[in-house]
Amino acid sequence: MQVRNEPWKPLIVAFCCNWCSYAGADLAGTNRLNYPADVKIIRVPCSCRVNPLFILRAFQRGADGVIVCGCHPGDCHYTSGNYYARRRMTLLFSMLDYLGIEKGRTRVEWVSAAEGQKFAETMNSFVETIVSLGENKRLEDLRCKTE
Amino acid sequence: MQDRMIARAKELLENGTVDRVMGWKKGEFIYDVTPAVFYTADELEKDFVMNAFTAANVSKYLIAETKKPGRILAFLKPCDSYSFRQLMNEHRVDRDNVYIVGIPSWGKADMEKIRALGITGITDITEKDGDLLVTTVMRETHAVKKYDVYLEKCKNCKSKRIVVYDELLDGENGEDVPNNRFDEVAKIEAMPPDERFAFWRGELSRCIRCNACRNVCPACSCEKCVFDNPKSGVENKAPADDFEENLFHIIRAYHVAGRCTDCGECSRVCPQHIPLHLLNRKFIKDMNELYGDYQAGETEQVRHPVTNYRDDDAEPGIVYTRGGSGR
Amino acid sequence: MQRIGVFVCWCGSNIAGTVDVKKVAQTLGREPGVVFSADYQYMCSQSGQDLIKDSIKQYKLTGAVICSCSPRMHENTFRKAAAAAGLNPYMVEIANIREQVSWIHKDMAAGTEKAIILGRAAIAKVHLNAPLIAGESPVTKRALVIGGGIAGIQTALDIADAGFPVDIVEKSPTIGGKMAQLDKTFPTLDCAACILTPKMVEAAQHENVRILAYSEVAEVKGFVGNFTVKIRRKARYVKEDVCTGCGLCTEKCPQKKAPDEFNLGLSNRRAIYIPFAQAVPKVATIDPDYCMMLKTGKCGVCSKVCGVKAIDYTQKDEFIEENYGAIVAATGFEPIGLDKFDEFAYSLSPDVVTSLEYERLMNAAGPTGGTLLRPSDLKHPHTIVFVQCVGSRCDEKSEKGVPYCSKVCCMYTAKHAMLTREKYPDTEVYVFYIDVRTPGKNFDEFYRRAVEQYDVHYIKGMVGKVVPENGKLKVQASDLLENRQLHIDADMVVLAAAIEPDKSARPLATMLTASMDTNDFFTEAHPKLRPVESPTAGVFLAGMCQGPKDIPETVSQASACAAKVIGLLNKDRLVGNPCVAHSDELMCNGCSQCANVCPYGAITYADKEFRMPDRTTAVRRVAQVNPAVCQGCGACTVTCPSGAMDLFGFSNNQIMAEVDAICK
Amino acid sequence: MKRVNRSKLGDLFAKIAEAEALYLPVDAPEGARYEKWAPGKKLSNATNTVRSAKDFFFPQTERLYDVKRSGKTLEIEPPETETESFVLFGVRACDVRSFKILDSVFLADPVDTFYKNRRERATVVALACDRPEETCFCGAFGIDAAAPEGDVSAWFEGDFLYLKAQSEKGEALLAKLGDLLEDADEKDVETQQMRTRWMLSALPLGKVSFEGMKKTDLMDHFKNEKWRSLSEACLGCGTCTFVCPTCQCYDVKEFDDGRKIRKFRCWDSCMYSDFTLMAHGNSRNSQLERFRQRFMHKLVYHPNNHDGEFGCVGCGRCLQKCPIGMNIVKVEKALEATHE
Amino acid sequence: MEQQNMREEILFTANADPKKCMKCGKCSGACPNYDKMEYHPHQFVSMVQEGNVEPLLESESLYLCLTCMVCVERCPRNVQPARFIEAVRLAKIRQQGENRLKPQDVPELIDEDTPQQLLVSAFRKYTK
Repeated sequence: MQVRNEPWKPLIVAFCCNWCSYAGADLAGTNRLNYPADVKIIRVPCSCRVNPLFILRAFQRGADGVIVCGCHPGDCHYTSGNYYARRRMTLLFSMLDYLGIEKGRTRVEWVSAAEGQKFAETMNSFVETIVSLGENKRLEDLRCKTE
Repeated sequence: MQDRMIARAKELLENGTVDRVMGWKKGEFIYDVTPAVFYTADELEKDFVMNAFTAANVSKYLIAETKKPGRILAFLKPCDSYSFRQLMNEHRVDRDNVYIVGIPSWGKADMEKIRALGITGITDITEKDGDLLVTTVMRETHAVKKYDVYLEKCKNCKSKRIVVYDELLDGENGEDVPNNRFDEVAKIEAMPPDERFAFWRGELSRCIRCNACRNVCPACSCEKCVFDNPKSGVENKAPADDFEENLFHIIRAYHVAGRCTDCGECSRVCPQHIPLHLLNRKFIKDMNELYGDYQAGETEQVRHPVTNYRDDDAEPGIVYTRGGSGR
Repeated sequence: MQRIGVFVCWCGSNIAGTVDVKKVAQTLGREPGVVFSADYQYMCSQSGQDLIKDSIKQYKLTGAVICSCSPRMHENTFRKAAAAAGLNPYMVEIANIREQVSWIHKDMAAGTEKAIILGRAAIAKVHLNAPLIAGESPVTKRALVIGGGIAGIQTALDIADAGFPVDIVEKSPTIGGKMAQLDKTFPTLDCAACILTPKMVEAAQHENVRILAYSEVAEVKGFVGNFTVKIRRKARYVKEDVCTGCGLCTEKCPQKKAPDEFNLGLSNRRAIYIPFAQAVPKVATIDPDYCMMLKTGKCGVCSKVCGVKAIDYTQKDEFIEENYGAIVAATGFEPIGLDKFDEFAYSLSPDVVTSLEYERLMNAAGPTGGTLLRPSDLKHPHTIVFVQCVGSRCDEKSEKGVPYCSKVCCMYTAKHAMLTREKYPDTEVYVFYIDVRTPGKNFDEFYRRAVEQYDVHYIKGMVGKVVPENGKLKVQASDLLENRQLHIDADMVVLAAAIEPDKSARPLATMLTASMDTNDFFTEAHPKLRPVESPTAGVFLAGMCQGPKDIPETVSQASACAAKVIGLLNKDRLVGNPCVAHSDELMCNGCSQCANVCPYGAITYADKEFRMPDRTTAVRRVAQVNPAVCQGCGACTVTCPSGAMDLFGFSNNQIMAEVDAICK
Repeated sequence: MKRVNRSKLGDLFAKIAEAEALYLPVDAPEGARYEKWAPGKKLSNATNTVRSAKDFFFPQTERLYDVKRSGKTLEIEPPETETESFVLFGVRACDVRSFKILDSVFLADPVDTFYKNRRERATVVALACDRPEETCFCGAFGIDAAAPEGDVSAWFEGDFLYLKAQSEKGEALLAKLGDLLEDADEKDVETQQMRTRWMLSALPLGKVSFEGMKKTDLMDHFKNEKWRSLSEACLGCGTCTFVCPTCQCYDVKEFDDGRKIRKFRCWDSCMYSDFTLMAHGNSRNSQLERFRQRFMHKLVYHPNNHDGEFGCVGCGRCLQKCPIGMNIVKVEKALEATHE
Repeated sequence: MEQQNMREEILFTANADPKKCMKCGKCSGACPNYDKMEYHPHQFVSMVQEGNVEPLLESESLYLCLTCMVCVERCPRNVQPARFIEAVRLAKIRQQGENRLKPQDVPELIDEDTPQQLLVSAFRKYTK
């Protein structure tokens, strides 16, 4: 959440699995690949650790976009975690869409440890999408508004 | 049918097959029937009822009942039997401790819909050839077509088949029923996003968080719901603002996704007439479309679409790209 | 309330260049629960670590947040430092302000703001951290090798040599596997038996090796270091410890019509038999499908002739149960069935044989005594056609064969061609190939020798059909380089049938909760970095069961596998990763969804008695996580609707606290 | 007694709404509900609203104060006091009586200032019933649905809405409406009143009485064996509590958004497993105990503490809404039956 | 038509993927009319893949394929060479446009050596 008189900047939460995407983010850093500071990363052991509750929680607390990153299907460190994550997120995103939440506020992207470039590109494009969608109004909790 | 059920229940009590009977008990009016356990033939004779209003799904009660000593007789309607089978798959009920008599169900009436017709001061309702004759205090009699006042769940019945039983009251099992239960979901999907949002705000904003939908749901059989557990971080008692209702209902539907048999109890009991089944059915429809047809409770399959996967599942982005107008 | 210390690293100018580290330290120092904050040039240096250690002691810190580089870099360093100062290492959290902030942002203000937010998230998490102690479990210092082929034997010998007892479970009456059936081995052409049988004998005589032949694994319980395996010892009807292997019974047995599996049905054996002369254990076995005594109760010849009274017609299958610390799957392979390849007339003519059958026909101990005779009329064949890639490299949609390259066929076909030409120079040998794949030491030289020295006709193209006609096999094939169709009247056709994993592998994988690929090969934990381990801890892979490979590769993998097993068995206790799932039994309703998604089979269920709030007691099924097996992915935690299943180190509340801190 | 032609109802509402907010029942997807009047909104014909009128004085959630944190210091910020007065139009006799019951709790010492503030700001226009439901049993509590209490009592009869001020607030309201109203005779509504009273007595619950409850000792009620079978099917949801006009239990909770902590209160239900959960645990652990608490409170404890006044007004909402068809009338009958 | 376009059209008609071919030649090894054909089943696949379709269009081989489908049956990669031959044949016919053969002219042209199967399958295909 930003203080009222400042221009709106998007707030983006990225859940990254420890083995691929978090390492991919590290590689993006090592290669000095720029992406907006609006993206804040939370490390989870596997994309299958991401509970739909966490995503809704982020929106409640003022996030404008949530992205979940994991190993490419078939490359999961735990063999099947990202497959479960894929189904869960598909269903959740579909439900959010069904409730009329703007398309594109949520995304899943598979980023391997070697894909620093892809990580940075993904984050850049996601921030762009969120900026075009504007502030999250439909899933925010009014109690979290600064008065 | 009520008489045959009582007769059969008495036989099974007498020959020692069971020591008690799960059924429905008469109320003050024809419609306020209560799920109840009967222990004697006298109780059955006096209070056991089966009529157009015995809609309550009794399968959830069997979680507790089958843990008690002895064996209970349960009359299961087709939709109840799906719920029961799903509970079996989840090891929530002890199949050995229940004797199931499958009973056909041709649709139950919704008292709220009768009231919505503007009939007040009802003194009596009787059933006659698929019609309900409603008598009022002003001595008027209204003939109401049962179909017109069917509960939502009966109007969109998916199956007349009893999927788990020891015997069938009629000796014959019913079959799956062609239905259009996903039409309403498709209708909402076809709306533009803003309209969808407005629709759901209108519906969900009525929520009073009485938890009836959750507590009646056979799939919601957690020892303690996350929404009741102060340690969960999401516990809440009140629909404190718009978000809270969204969160509660999304997660409620998500937690039963893959396990929901679409018994329709959530919508039946909602005092605020929120079409909760449309959330559950959305998940069912999505799972059918993306991962192949699946009916929870139909078989002994324990891995449902949410606890399963295929290498070549669709990517989540499909949600934003697949067909349907207004998407 | 925690007492948290915040340590902000400059990383020289790596961080300090774009993040105002002083401001970060000061701002985070004002967060509730933070009692100390500092910044330092290199937190990972010895003096930086000393700063952390001293502060932990001086300020009685219960938690520490290090704002530095990626936790993938120095999490361990800082955890060790904390542990050295008496703080539980899992009370340390890292805020990654280098890779995620200073290296990618150029704006000092934005970078500093983000660093503070990431620091807050880490602080929020530490508030909910609890000291974690890695679980320990003892290691049973005994290994089980499933499969007694060359892979299994080599693994067992290497483990045994390191001083650990090993059991080999082999489903057939003798160990030796497919290699025992081979004649010569490429590329050196030494005889298979000459190099294998000494190993078999060594295994039999090794004090640390126990061979459980004619046995199968029936049930596997437990986890890494602590497996309990039930083994079915199939009834031989011969007392294994009494039989001397003299072989008299196998000569006197009147039943001569039993197909000899060792010769792949190319010859018959008696109902009581010893598979081959060098079998280990060298003990007779009665085939209950053919024994007249067992089938009709009339005969008993073997019992009468046995000098040591080893025959026991009343034997039953027995089960033994044994504990193991590690399990090696070495279940090997078999050639695919050729019923979908009618064009090669395999089922129509006995003179169309598989390569493995050809091995037996060439073998001195084989059905023809080593003379190459074709099966139909036992005449010497003058024209032999070899067909490569029969069933290998097939498209999945063609619904026959396997999609992969079987890897060994090119080399053994060259070997067959060469040996045939050497022994019988009057034979014309044709090899139809798609590609000749010979990567390996001295492999291509070997193949070239077949062409250049032995005049084997290598033809690029494929056989389209084989028709038996007038004692000949009419072979129709294409020669792609000459762009012509060939018609060869052959005496024999040898098919290089694709190989596939042994049928017993799939049920075994289920018992081991080890994963398999779509071709039923065992999956390795990592295709490059952990090629001999299964993702299931404590289960290792050797030989063809993991993928097609030749003998040298199999043996090296077997030894690698043994090294891994030895490494495991060498430990007295296994220290687990404490960031594992755990079930709150009071909340669990036993619905079993978590077990459905657990890739490791770490979740089991138990009926437990609970005192209910209303003072009654009730028995309820609850999930229990075996921390030694759990790898901490968290799939179960999301599946659990009530939140009864949670993950240490990444709990629901910890992650939500991070979310909250980032979003406020 | 005044009256106004039905055709001028819109003008009447507009006139009221000029000066203060006007709330009245309108038709909605769930039945009828109170909404703030705006031009075009029509008064519902429904006998009663799904949610009761207590929401206006005792809303489901209510902010108590915010605690803000800057660094390591705390700052407390109470909500702004509401000052706008409002009119509640169309409250039925049962709901009007429920205010009296709520008053006995919230206005007794210590006074609930939030509640008191709202009560003082409200003018209640009560509307007499003319089409009672089979679930109505207000008569059992001495409530006359045909002659409701309230600041103003109102009747629809023929083409007219009849209004009668019953209090100073009521007088003031009618005075403000001035020339919209014309004088009327009380006799005009008497026929309707007699008909309504007859209908109520002729309906299935017309003869229900709770007075018998008072004849039996509290502990006998408490120990009654019937509680077991009565509560057996209870789902433990809060429907009955939340639609009830007299249920007044609440919980005080916090919401922490990271920058401030909001203290708020919200309705609680004695049917919930964490009702009155305390550090030591729960005082009512089984659904039986919780179920018993609800009915003991309404039918035994409340009259014991409040001069024989039951904690129920017979509005019948719980009879209509309970998912398993359990209700206070069944409970009363079952308990009385054991002592006959 | 340009070769490239022709190639695309043939690929479209064939609805099969020549890239799956591993050039084993089993199709041609199995082909019963191999010796009569100038271009053989495997060549159809690889020449279409390479875009070298002109020679195929001009070749008699088009009409010598018996459409016996053995190449399809035997192909381990599910490439279905017969589909390519058929596709080239169709391309040829479409090229001819109005010049195509009329049914009444056929009997005169029938060669004693033309396999019956070819005629039957041709009739089956082109008379609807």
